[in-house]
Amino acid sequence: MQVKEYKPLIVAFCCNWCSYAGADLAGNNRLNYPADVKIIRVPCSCRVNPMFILRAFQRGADGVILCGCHPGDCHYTSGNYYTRRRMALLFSMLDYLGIERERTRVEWVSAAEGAKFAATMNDFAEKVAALGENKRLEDLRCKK
Amino acid sequence: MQRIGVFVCWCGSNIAGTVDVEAVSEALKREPGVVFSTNYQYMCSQAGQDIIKDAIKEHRLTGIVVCSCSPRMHEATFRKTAAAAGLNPYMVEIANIREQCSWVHKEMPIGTEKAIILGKAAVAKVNLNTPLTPGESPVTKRALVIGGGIAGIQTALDIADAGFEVDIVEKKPTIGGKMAQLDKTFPTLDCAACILTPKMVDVAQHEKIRIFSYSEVSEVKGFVGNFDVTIKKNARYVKEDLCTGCGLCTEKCPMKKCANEFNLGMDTRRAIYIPFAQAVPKVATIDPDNCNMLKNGKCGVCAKVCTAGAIDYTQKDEYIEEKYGAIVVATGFNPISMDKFDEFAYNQSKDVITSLEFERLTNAAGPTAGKLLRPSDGKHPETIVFVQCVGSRCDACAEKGKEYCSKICCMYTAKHAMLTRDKYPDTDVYVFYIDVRTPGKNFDEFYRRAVEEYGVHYIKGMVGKVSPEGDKLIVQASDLLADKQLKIEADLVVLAAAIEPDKSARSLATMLTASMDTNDFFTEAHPKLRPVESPTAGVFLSGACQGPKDIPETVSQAGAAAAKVIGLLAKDKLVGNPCVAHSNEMMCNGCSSCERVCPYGAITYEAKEFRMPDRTTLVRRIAVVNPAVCQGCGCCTVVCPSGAMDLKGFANEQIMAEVDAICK
Amino acid sequence: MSSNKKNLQEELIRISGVNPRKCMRCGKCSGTCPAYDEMEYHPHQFVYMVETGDIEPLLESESLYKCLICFACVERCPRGVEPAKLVEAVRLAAIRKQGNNRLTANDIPALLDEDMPQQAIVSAFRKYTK
Amino acid sequence: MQKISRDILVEKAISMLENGDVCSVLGWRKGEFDYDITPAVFTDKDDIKNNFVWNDFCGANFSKYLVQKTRKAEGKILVFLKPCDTYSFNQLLTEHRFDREKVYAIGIPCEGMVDINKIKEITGDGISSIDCGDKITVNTIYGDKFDIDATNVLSERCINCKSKKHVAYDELIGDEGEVLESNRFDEVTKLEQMTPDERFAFWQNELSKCIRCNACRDICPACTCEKCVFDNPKSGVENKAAANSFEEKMFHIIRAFHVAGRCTDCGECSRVCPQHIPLHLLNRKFIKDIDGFYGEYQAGDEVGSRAPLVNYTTEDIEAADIFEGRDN
Repeated sequence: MQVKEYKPLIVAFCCNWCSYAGADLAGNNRLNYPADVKIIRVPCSCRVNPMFILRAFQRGADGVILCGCHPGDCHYTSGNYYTRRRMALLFSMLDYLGIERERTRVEWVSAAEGAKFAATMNDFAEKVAALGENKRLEDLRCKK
Repeated sequence: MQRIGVFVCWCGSNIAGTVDVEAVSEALKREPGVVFSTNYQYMCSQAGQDIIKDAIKEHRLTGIVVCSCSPRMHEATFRKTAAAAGLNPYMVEIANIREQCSWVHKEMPIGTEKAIILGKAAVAKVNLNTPLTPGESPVTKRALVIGGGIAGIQTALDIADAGFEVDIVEKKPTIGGKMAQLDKTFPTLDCAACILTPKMVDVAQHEKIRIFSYSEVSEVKGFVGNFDVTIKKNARYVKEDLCTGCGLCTEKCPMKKCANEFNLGMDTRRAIYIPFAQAVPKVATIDPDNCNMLKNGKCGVCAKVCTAGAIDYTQKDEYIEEKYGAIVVATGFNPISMDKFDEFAYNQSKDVITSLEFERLTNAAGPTAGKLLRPSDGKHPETIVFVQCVGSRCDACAEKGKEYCSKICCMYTAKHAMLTRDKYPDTDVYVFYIDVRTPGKNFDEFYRRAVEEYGVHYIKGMVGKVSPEGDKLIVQASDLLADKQLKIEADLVVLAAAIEPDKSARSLATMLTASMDTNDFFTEAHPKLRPVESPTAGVFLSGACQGPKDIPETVSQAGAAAAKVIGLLAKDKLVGNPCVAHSNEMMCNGCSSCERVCPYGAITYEAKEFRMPDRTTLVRRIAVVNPAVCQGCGCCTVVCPSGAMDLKGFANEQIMAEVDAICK
Repeated sequence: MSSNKKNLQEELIRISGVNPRKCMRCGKCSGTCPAYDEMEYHPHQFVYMVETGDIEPLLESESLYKCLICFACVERCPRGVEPAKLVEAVRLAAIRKQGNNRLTANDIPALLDEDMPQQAIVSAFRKYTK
Repeated sequence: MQKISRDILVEKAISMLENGDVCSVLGWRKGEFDYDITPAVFTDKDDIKNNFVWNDFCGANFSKYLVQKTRKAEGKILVFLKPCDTYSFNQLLTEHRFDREKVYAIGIPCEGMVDINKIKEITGDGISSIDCGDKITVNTIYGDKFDIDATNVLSERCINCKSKKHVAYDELIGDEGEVLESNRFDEVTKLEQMTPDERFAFWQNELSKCIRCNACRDICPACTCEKCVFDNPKSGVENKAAANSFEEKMFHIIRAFHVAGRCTDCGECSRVCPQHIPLHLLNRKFIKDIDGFYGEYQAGDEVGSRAPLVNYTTEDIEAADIFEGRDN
């Protein structure tokens, strides 16, 4: 059997107006971050349903990060405030169930913060990689 | 099943340098639904777009995935391309393999692998895309301006000059607002009335403008382009169309002791009155709280003297319903109450006044005909103390005053001090300040002139206490630079009271579903980029209702709001963003969660009849999204426990399909 | 700031519950203070000096015992800084130093005279005893 | 022992039916066993006379039944509400789930309901009859007789009763109680203090017992969706039976999240769980977090209050800071 090098799989939900643009800026400035990070564009961080996060873990993601505009800067004025509450509660619940805290994160990244986006992704990928494979929220049927 | 075409762009070497584009297009060819896959040097070029158009026709494509640069760059381009070939533009998805792949990963195998995964996610999404058509709604070509101060006047004039009808609703008997009460304006010292009253006349004479004075907005329904507004016209007991404004009634009325609100209660008027000589409309109004005829049916003098027959004691409040395409809020500000600031003895001494009262005292049309006299004894004050920041810049835990800087006080105080020294050089004028804030064209120069040319004593420090002693006011204050405590015997103390939004703004905001901050100032749609729009589409902001502002700033914002309104009214139809929320009525619980989080008030409820399997009918409360108002943030979709609410273009299924494709 | 100074500063902030950084330097406390002329350091200076950590001079100063604790500054401070509480905290810091009591409770009756306002007597007990 | 006697309630129900004030009565009906009491709609006065029950086993919360029952009812429905039931009643009104005009609510005081499982721990199986007097008298088919003090076998939710006060009613029978200080979050705190591995093991063990009978969902007064996401093939989380440990967790996480901020902590989920999973510990975790993060909030306390998840302040705690000061 061939031993494969462990690479974490990370899903990043980015709001269209700030964080997705921040990711584009990271690209424009050629700032590297691991290819393990795959971005899904959503109109606003408040579009992210906890079900999507669980779905990602089920399908084999090792970490899920949600990026939105800084509080106060939401394109829709209040979306990220709701995100903040939802995710604080969801992450607390996942921790309560014994799921590793480092597997989930919310980060506010503005359209001007390309460097922050890349740094955040590097840091998050590193932390998730250190945890190893997601065993506690896995669905074996979805494994390769 | 969709018939999807995949188009992989090289972007010269931008993508092709790190991503094996051939491998990507080959790999995606095997994805479900994909019937055609190719790659090309520059997809966004005319030749590249032609490849897409040809493929749509040749392969009867129903969906397209372009693997290229960021959708923020060329999504619109490729949507147009698709539309040109007869495909619904919302059947296009972009896989961002440049900014988020080739530019951030250096090695070809890694870049290629990720590009394939991003492509797969886009294909998975397109498989679930449905054609979307933006909704259209007509625009009523008339604007409503709420508030008839300088902000409302300027906005109304600008809109009307562009050829659109405008109605102004003003709750006072006349338009003019706070500016009509001012004497001079900083930093040019031109007389407020001289620049305002011609504008008021312009408004009155403009064929496109109607003024509803002594009126309030009582109900607002509808949405951008289509507001239904009910205006309550309060009974003024005078027929506006007959009254000539001759003023005879206001001289003959026997009720002489009514406090004159235009002069802030510093003198009196009759029970029937015209607020000031240049009022627009120049029509008398009866104050029902003071009129003997209205209170107990005895008197009737005004009716007897009115040769025009304009007096009508039986007049009732009238409700007018009108349609508008846009609404401008220009409700302005008021000085805060001084009740919580006992230390300044405002309620103890008549000679402690607010700055607005000082304006009236120095105004030629004011209670003293422009002579600066003490309210208590009518004597000329020899020492005047101005206190800045009264109730501004207070911490929330101090439980009085406002947290913000009221912005205009530094300048008007400099103006008051300068004018006083100019007219009465024998007067000693002290200004106690914490900071002097003068950012504005010619503002600091103005303040320096007050100090350098007019000899106003500016003292850094705050007044701690004002105590009336005999006919003097003892002002105890600190002089921080001299590190001394001062006691000044003053004749008049003028408080630069903080300003706050008009009290009516809160209920108006509720009617308009426009959001407010904790201070009851209206919130902008975006603090930098959309400063004159409310987050509620079709509602615009003008003047101090949005934040403290001086006159030049108010006028420029009023013009900006008017430009936005004109831009809206110039359209015959509003084309919406089709990526809006919609509710599945079969699953909706009618629980109101979505309505509560919607920042735009786009969700309403209706009672809907359902035919049940047993042939009975059931009436249930269900949510209805107004697609013209919804901006598509999707917040409602997450609070909906049953999942009845979904977002077109970013549906639950679509996002989950992307997740699945990425995690496969 | 040396660590000693910093500790003292933190201690004072903790005892008083006052956040001196909230001060916007308007001087209303000093403008309002009835004991201003008696004091070497005035209420606004207390706040500023605690903020900058320059506390030693305050500990040495007679001003500590001149404050009437009338709370006029607390009442009127627009920023809710509460200078009198800070003065009280510095005073506590001074008397908490072993053997540093300026007065004991027993000394007080001898110092009272008929003209002394009641408020001053009450605050005297607060000031001089522990 | 309940302070209000059954006879008062029966008399009230019958007189209201006879006067035509109401057309039906939601109450507790005698079941196959004395401890097995089922919610029922009574329309007949003899039925009420013979079968209406009010004793220490009447745990069922009727609020949820009003959603369906008021839709079909021609007239008013009389419903008996214990203090904790009134919170659910208000919460459902906040969410416009039934027509208040169609309900006549009578608040009745509650001395706490007993847990049959705790009784069975004392008596063993084979209970033939139970009589709720001053003591709970249990006879078994083996001829044994037990006199049990109700306070020793109170259900968990009643030991940690949050309120004896009725927050909604048209009429109150008996005395009004008060909101209580309870220790209901102690168990949550205990779990929080475990290591993540211990917590994971705890929940893995508990949730793996789940047989997905949906009793928790079906009884929950906050789960009144017209169609549940778990029954909807298009929701993406449709799940009729948990196939593995992920799906066991997913169901309970999503369910707890959907009722977060709306759950009144009535405890019905844990009462009806045939596998005795402490489901209330999931809901209470959310309640505890909400109280801690955003200030105390009791769902159902008043009609029309804004639930924490449809509300925000600009100063809310960041998700990154929620674990500050907790290292496990």
